[in-house]
Amino acid sequence: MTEQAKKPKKQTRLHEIWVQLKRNKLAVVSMFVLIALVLVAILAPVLAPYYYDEQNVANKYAPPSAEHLLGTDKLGRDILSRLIYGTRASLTMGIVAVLIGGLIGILIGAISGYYGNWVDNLMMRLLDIYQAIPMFLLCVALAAILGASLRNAIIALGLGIVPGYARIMRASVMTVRETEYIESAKSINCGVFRIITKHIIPNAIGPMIVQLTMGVGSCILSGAALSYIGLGVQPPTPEWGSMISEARAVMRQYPTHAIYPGICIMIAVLACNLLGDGLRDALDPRLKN
Amino acid sequence: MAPLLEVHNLKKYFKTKAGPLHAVDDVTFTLDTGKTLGVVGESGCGKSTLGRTLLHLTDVTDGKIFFEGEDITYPSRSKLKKLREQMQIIFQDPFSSLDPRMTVGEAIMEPLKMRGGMSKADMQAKTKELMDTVGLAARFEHSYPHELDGGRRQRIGIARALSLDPKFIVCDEPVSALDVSIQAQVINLMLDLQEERGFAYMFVTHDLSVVKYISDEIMVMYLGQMVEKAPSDELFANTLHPYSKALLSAIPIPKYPNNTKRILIEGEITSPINPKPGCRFAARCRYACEACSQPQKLEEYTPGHYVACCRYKELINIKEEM
Amino acid sequence: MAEKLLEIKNLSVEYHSDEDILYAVNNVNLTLEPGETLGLVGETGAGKTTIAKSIMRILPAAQAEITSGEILYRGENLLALKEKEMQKVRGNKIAMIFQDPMTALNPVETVGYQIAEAIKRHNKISRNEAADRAGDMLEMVGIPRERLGEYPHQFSGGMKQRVVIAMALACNPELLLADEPTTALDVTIQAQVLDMMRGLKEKLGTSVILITHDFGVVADFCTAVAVTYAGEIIERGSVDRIFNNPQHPYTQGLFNSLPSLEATSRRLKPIKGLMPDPTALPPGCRFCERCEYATEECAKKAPEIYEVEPGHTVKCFRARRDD
Amino acid sequence: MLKYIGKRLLMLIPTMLGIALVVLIIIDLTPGDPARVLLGTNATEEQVEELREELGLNKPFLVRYWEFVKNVCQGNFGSSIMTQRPVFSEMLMRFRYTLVLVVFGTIFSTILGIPIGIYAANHTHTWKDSLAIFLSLICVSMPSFWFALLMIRFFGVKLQWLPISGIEDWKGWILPCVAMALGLMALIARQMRSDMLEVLRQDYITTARSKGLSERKVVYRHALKNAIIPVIMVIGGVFGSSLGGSLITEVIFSIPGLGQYIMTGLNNRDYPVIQSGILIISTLFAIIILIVDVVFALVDPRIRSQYTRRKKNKGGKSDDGTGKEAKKANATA
Repeated sequence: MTEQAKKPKKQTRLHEIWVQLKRNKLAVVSMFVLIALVLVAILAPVLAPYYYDEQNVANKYAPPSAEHLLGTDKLGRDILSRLIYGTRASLTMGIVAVLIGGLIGILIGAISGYYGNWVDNLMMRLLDIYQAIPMFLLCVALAAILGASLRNAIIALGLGIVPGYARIMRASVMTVRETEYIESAKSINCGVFRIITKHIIPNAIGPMIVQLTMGVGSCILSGAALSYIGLGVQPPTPEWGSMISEARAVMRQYPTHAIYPGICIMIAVLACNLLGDGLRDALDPRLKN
Repeated sequence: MAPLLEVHNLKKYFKTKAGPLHAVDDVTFTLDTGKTLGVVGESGCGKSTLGRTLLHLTDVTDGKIFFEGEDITYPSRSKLKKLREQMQIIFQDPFSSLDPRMTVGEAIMEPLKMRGGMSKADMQAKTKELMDTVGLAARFEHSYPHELDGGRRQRIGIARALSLDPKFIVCDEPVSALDVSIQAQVINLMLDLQEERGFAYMFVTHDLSVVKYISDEIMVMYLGQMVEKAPSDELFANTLHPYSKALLSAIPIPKYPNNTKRILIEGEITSPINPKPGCRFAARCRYACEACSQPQKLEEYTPGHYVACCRYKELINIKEEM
Repeated sequence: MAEKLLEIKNLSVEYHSDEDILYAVNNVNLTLEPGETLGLVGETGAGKTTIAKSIMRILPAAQAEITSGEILYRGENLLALKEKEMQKVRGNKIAMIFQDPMTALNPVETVGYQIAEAIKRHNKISRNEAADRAGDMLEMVGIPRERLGEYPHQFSGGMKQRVVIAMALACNPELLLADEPTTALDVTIQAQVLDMMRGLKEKLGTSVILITHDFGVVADFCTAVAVTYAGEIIERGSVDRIFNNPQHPYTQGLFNSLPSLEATSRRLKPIKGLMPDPTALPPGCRFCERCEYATEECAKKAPEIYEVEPGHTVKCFRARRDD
Repeated sequence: MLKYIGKRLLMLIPTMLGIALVVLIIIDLTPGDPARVLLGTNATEEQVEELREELGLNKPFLVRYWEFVKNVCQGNFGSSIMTQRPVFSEMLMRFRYTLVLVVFGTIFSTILGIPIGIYAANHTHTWKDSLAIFLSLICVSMPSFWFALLMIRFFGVKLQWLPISGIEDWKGWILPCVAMALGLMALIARQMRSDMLEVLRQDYITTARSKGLSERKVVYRHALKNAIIPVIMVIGGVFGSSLGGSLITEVIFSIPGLGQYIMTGLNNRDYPVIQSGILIISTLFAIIILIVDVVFALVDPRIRSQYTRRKKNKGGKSDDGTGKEAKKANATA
């Protein structure tokens, strides 16, 4: 229990998490799936057999074949290529929205949690009001009013998820703030800035990372929903949600056209959730020692 | 020469919804270099708050604190920085008082870094030296606290407190989380260090056998107030305050056969929120009388032995019976 | 001699985690006579609680495994009982009190319900009768019966521990396992609770195994002592023998480590080193690395249990000489 | 307790004022001139100006806010620009559709989610648990509108058991409710499972076992009663957020509920509809959260006594709270 500390080299925190995470095979697989999806998004022009907007009306609704592995849609566009290009919009929506929402949320939560008192009270009351509007409704309203586009959908999603992150961050900052090691840091003259950046954030960020990972998944889902009702990515740019929406009209004849993008969404979101679960276990102090 | 630390009528109240919580109420004492003051009492008596207030980890509500003859009750920012180098604290729980994200070396070096004025190599050398002083093997430098046992972790806490060469250290129940055999190791280390470096300890604890062992003087607290203060041996030989008597007799003594009579006190500790004036122990005291509802004065029984009980003179001759 | 109340034979318990096997209890033998009060003393991780939980068979099923041994209660092996039969023993014949009264009570049930539940489980009586008896139990531990309808959070720590004790004694068990019942309490409250427990023990004639790390509590409360170290019982005897004539170097070391109220010297004599890692126990005597008398034999071979005097057994080669 | 509810109801007022403010700010975000957007590019400058006057867009922001609040206080939620019908009565008419959808969705997800969660928690480290977790994860990760489409295709088109859209009889409700419930059910099941596992680790469960209680009693009486408390919170949240989530289900199944009304309003930039619609839904949401909090307080004696005990012994004996209170006070100091 105690003697394992003999390793001469300093173990980094990241390494430690990785060691824990490695035990959870599903989480590791999910991580690779996510990395692969990001690569697909970046390398879409290389990987996709056709350009996403390459039309061939003569060959519309073609069944799967050697040229078009998943067939073609109503304009004769290659479905596989559109799925590959669609990764870009979907992942961007998930990741960027979470970055925006997470960043603002962490900031609000950290300030609110550290200062407490009236600052905290004020911020929490404001969040209460903001949260009184159901999140999806808020996103829809924002996206609709700002005008349907990828950028506005991202802004809408990002603003919609701020309160959740702010609350989680606030809670974990408050827990950390109460610990004796923060008092100990004060007693050796650590300033507020150092206490927040060196002691509180590194210790409070754990639950946040889990939430951010899962948040990417839920933003991909909500983003797809926005696109489905026409408030997200605009045609002809492909996006999984809007592809389902387009395929809806031909659901009777060509159900697979709606099934493929749905599966893509599911895989991406599932990977985020599984990785999030795995990270939660890896970061859980109870499992340690 | 002025004593190292002088505290006059120190008060610390916390605001709560139900009213002010009198955590520390009117505590007065002095402490000389190289001496140890033991502070004992049960949970909620304000002993930990007292230590934290002295170190300005929370604000003073009222009273005066002098350090080396200088008034430090409300120090300026720069003064506080200097003070904190001279006054340090060792915490109770070696599990929660160390940042889990910092290695042993980093944790010990942090105070040096905060003080500044040392090269990195010097700091590293000093860290090694400190680890050696507190008996931590060099191989633990890159370990994380959770990889170590309680005793070693507490040694890290001690090294951190020592690193700035303080003159006064508050020890907030430093050994109560440790097993007896480890506890003895840590106590010996603390005594050795005191002999070597001559700093003063304020030793806060609920364990009376430890406090008798380590202190020159002992202060007994009840609900924020000091009820009795005396040199260590004197307190155990001539306990005056009914609460101190009950407290001392309640310690289970590891001796068999053990014929000491227990004085059981009824009831449990009351709330320190909005207390009534007068003796706070009166509600549980079997000798309580009307005079006890008046504020109690601290009286000197023999030189250095103070007690805050209006009936202590009558009680000296009463034999406690079960 | 009367029938033994409890007899533990060669009990071994392991905990399994992902990488390691933790040897928590190793070949423990322990007997308890009816009416005896045994103090099971040792430091953190010595296996005291595991022994008690093995008797109750409430070890966490997923990690813990009893690898060998028998626990005979009035001659019947508890480890061989079916779960259903064991449930009739738990709380009825053998009861247990836990260390932390703050977490030992269900926060969303009234204390009255929690006590009555134990009574109803083991006696064929109506709900009202059970509630009535629960009230009697509360009064017995010094709490007015009006408080039956209150919830645990309305009680202070000392009061909660009284409730836990009332619950444990509700069915008048023959054996009470008390796992550090006063550690979480302040000294004056500890004195109250111990005093009350002593009275009840005498009144009801319950045998007690008191798990503690505090020799002071043992001297105060017990008639016999068993000292545990690294999952073994290394010395057992009457309180008088253990306190006034300890034989095992570890027991001696523990007494030397204690700051005494009568001490004159300003130095304690601690035992050097730490308890061995329970996932990698040394092959010989578990204490040999820290023992000032250790010989080569100690490092190689584990000592047997030697009886130095009737009823006083020691697991150390130094006790062998007399044979 | 009544005092608590009253206090919470009072708190609704600033919340509603805040929501109204947020809604107006959102509308103010509209790029360009809303009147111009409404009338299209062909409108003349006069027409636009006239509409601006009519909508009150020429007035300063705070005046518009004040008028909106004043009108709402008088029960006047405005009328739709498109249909000229009053927003409130229109919403009242559509409310029952959304309500049925949300209530049944929540009930479905609760009565399925809770047992699944308990079952999984009772079978940890077995394939049953793994399967339950994995299935619920898939449900959480699936776009609900996609699943709805698949169900329509399968039950409506292929098997022709159920109608594919519209609400003529009870059959029409089945698919929409299931579509609503699926993800939420998985959410509840996951929460239930993790809370149950957490509670089963607690000391008082060991205490209950050591009383000799049967495993059934330990799990269903002692553990469940504690574990269900945080789940109630989640169910409340689920219920409330499905007020917003029902929008997409309503669109798919062409159910004339509140969501669709607001959606139409948004598409047409029908500002009175958007303003009042969001305000009304959010108020409903806030009321639901309030009800959940009250239920929560009734279930958990620790919270319940916070509101009832105060009268009984005022600041008198505190139970072991001294240290904690000091710490809390310390934190705020």
